[in-house]
Amino acid sequence: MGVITSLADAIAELVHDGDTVALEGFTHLIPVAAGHEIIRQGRRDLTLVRMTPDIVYDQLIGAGCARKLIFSWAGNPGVGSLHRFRDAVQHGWPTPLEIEEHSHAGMANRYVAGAAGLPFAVLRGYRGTDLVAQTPTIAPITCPFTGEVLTAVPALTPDVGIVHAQRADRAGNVQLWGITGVQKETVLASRRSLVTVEEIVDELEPRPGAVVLPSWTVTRIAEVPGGAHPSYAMGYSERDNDYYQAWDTISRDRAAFTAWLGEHVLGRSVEEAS
Amino acid sequence: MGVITSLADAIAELVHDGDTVALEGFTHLIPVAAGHEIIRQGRRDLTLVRMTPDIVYDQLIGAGCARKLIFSWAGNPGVGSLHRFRDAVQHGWPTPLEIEEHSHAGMANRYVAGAAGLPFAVLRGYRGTDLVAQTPTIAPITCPFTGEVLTAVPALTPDVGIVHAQRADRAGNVQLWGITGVQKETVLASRRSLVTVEEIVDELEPRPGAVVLPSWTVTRIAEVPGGAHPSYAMGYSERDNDYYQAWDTISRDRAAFTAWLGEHVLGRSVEEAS
Amino acid sequence: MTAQATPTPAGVADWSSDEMMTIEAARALRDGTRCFVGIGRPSTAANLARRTHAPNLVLIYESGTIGAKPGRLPLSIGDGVLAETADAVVSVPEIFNYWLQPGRIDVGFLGAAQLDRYGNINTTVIGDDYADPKVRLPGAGGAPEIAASCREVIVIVQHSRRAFVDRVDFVTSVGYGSGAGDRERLGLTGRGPVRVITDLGVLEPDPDTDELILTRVHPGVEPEQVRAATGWHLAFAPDLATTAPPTAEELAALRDLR
Amino acid sequence: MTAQATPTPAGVADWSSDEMMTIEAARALRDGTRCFVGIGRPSTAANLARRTHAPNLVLIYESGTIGAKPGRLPLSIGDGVLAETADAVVSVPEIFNYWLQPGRIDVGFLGAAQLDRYGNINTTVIGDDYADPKVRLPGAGGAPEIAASCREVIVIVQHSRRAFVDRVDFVTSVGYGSGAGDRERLGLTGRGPVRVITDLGVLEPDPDTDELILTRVHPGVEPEQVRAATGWHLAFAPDLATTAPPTAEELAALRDLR
Repeated sequence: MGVITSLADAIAELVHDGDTVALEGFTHLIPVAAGHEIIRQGRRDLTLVRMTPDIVYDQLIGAGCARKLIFSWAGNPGVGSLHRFRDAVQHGWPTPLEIEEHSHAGMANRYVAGAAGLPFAVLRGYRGTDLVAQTPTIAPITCPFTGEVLTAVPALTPDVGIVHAQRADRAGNVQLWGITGVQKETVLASRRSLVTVEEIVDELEPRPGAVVLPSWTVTRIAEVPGGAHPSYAMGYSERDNDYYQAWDTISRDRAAFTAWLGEHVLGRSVEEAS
Repeated sequence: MGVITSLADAIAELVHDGDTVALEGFTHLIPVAAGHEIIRQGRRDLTLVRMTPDIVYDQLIGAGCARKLIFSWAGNPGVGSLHRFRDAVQHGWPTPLEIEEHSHAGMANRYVAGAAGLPFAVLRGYRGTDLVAQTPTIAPITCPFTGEVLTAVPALTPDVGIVHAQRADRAGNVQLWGITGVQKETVLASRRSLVTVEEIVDELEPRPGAVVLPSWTVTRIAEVPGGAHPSYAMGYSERDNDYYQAWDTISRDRAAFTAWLGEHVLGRSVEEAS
Repeated sequence: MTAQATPTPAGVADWSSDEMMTIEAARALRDGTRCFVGIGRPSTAANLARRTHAPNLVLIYESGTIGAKPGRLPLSIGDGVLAETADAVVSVPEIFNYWLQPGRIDVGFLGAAQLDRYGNINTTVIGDDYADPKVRLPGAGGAPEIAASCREVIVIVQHSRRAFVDRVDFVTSVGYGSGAGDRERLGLTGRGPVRVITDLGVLEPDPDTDELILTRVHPGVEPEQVRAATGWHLAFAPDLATTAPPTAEELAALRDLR
Repeated sequence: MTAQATPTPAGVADWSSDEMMTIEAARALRDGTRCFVGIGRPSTAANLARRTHAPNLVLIYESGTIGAKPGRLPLSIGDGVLAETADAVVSVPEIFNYWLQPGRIDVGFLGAAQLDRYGNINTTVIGDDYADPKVRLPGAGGAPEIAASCREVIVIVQHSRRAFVDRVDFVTSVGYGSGAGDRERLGLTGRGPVRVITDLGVLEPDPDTDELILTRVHPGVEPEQVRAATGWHLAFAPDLATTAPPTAEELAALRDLR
């Protein structure tokens, strides 16, 4: 538990073809380097889970790693569409992509149920929307005390949960701060987990707003400075907003995307890429 | 919202005869001074809610403020029984006390449901215990996806939620740290809320592990230094373990308790008592 | 969102219709209001309001930042400046469960790809077939529950027949469903979309039917021009008014923000 | 809990039966184990284990402190020293929902007012009538879900016919219910009470029936003496053994802790 290893070894050990894999990080601390390593290792038929599939999922989908996407908002934030995602959904390129679509509140609660060892979560949500008819993992549930009808969603329990954090200590305890999203829930809900970190330190001094994941809750840790780029790691890096803008052009065209993938992901080791 | 006032005014304004009132604080930050002010103001027929009714609830019950107790563990922690609670349950002194009994996990989830605006919460709990037959607010619920049977408990939505915290700023934002228990949930689940604080400061500098309740979530704030005594406020005071020991003797005897109440609560203003 | 260089009608002062829309949206936020803010125009408008007439506006972003006071316009919903300046930063599950769901938020601020006469919003797919869409949009995000649970919803969207349709292709977020009474039947606790602010004017629900009607036009815009840009026969309010033009202070604050 | 001055049997070294019980309970905790600790004897035993053979024991208290490393014996379940030394401090709902409920905790450490032959625990009422009890006890606290969800449960209780009853007056926390198979039927995910440690010896569930049987006596204790202090006809394990006496190191560490 909390074993420190290389990113390549961690992905090889934890992520297998056909797995359900969640890479989380809400704008902040997105584990992009881990996603690139999954592409480099050529994983296939993955069910990818993520509230906000953005650039790294566009890349995974365009590289043909995914069979299915479970999500609540698929876009390039502040820029526009995810062209590889759209191409997969609308034209089945490079492979057809099955989708299971939720709202943020529903996805967040699905992780909560997974982290809590419950088969489902209850929320006020979805009622009156057309999502109910399209998504089988949305069901009505009646309060046994008041008779009120609410909505149930099933737990998410990914085979592998991957997040990026600022730091870990040598014992494998992880610390992250700033916008912490659903990272704790993702790690706790997943059967296996990987945390990439900006740095490994001797001691995690307490910080305001920090979430700590004890070593025994994490399977593998890899030190990957800049591993969240083009998203950011508060205290370590700034968001690369130009990259998000540039992605719109690169991703619009299959050939441009394929060239980019060859040059920037497949043709590089993790050390070169970060 | 987050209006700063005196403890006496806050209790007079917020707590009415017949109300459901929750004073929370898990060993740490117990709002004892607020409980004493409720006794002084002679409130009656209260439904008192608390996971761990301890000395301050023994005092409220012995003083005749309560008609009903909703709880999960009623004892003098590390010492033994609550004698005023037992006298009320077993002999109806000074008035009969109805009880609604849960487990900690159930109570915590009832507050969560209240804070989340849901009518109920779901947990793995109570199954096989005799609590199910005695407590009507425990019901089975079936997962609509797996068919598994779990347990539902209804939301707690007290009329008044009262907690103690280390600090508030002049705008009425509240900050507490250390063991924070169910305090956030209590304030968010309650229709009205009171936070007593060790001190009011110009600025709440961020602290590791701190919970912040924005001003607009709190109805009234009162500065009551030492207001958690004999429990403690991390960074301000130590737990008075001798008081817990001494309470065993005082509370065993109705006359000794009544004398204590007259001398230490009824005969003192809040300023003298703290 | 960058300001558009749309030419303004002759005789009207030097501002764009996009600026008018954003300023009008900012004005809709009363001081002290708790506002759940989406990125893009809603965030620009909310931050403008905080710098002009509503310094105590409480900005809440779905990234978990409560009471953010950014000194510059945040570039994403999870911009570091939001966490650094917030009263509290909570997890994403908590922001939805403890803060949005119980109805603690006064105003939800949404955009839309399509919006219909009952204020229902589509951000999922264009086209009749969900499985084979004409255009795949980003999807729901936080919008369905913002639309359901905020006490009021304000929508900002550019006016066009493509966006303003008789019936949305997909109901991502419920406005008034198929009309008055539907929200109650669905158990939606908030009031629904009380105002739709566009680059041409302002639509509000008819008090009886909850159908969106034109209550205001922006300076220099003709009511018929708005009707022409709307995919249903847009009704005009009997007391149809004209929006006050942007003040110099509002324009300066908005341009400074961008 | 303070050490009792119970006289030890003649010929046995200078320790009390209470010390033997606590030391034996500490020994039951393997190093690296995640242990959900109640206050009183369980906390003393767990802290003793951490200072002797199990320095990497992970102490988890229901107050929300995970990985507490107190330098002195905590005086309450919410002692400040637990928060100050913990790897993480979480809310009380979180400790139950994210940490206990999913089965992340190896060992739950409980006490009992009454315990029956199937390891069911009563901490609620003594007497047949819940509404009119002979003795009102504190109630459930965290115990029902600790008993349900920890991978294993260890119970520490002083041996007497009053405590060890054929059937508890009230099932606060389920052991093996009415026997083998009941936990599965109830959907309880943990294994149940694998060991009951008393001041006289150690009881463990019979592998076939899950009835508690005597597997060890402490030094100087006769098996019949344990049976006489038990409210049902206590069976003896075929390989009934004797507990190793406390070592000088164990005793010194325990006394130093108190």
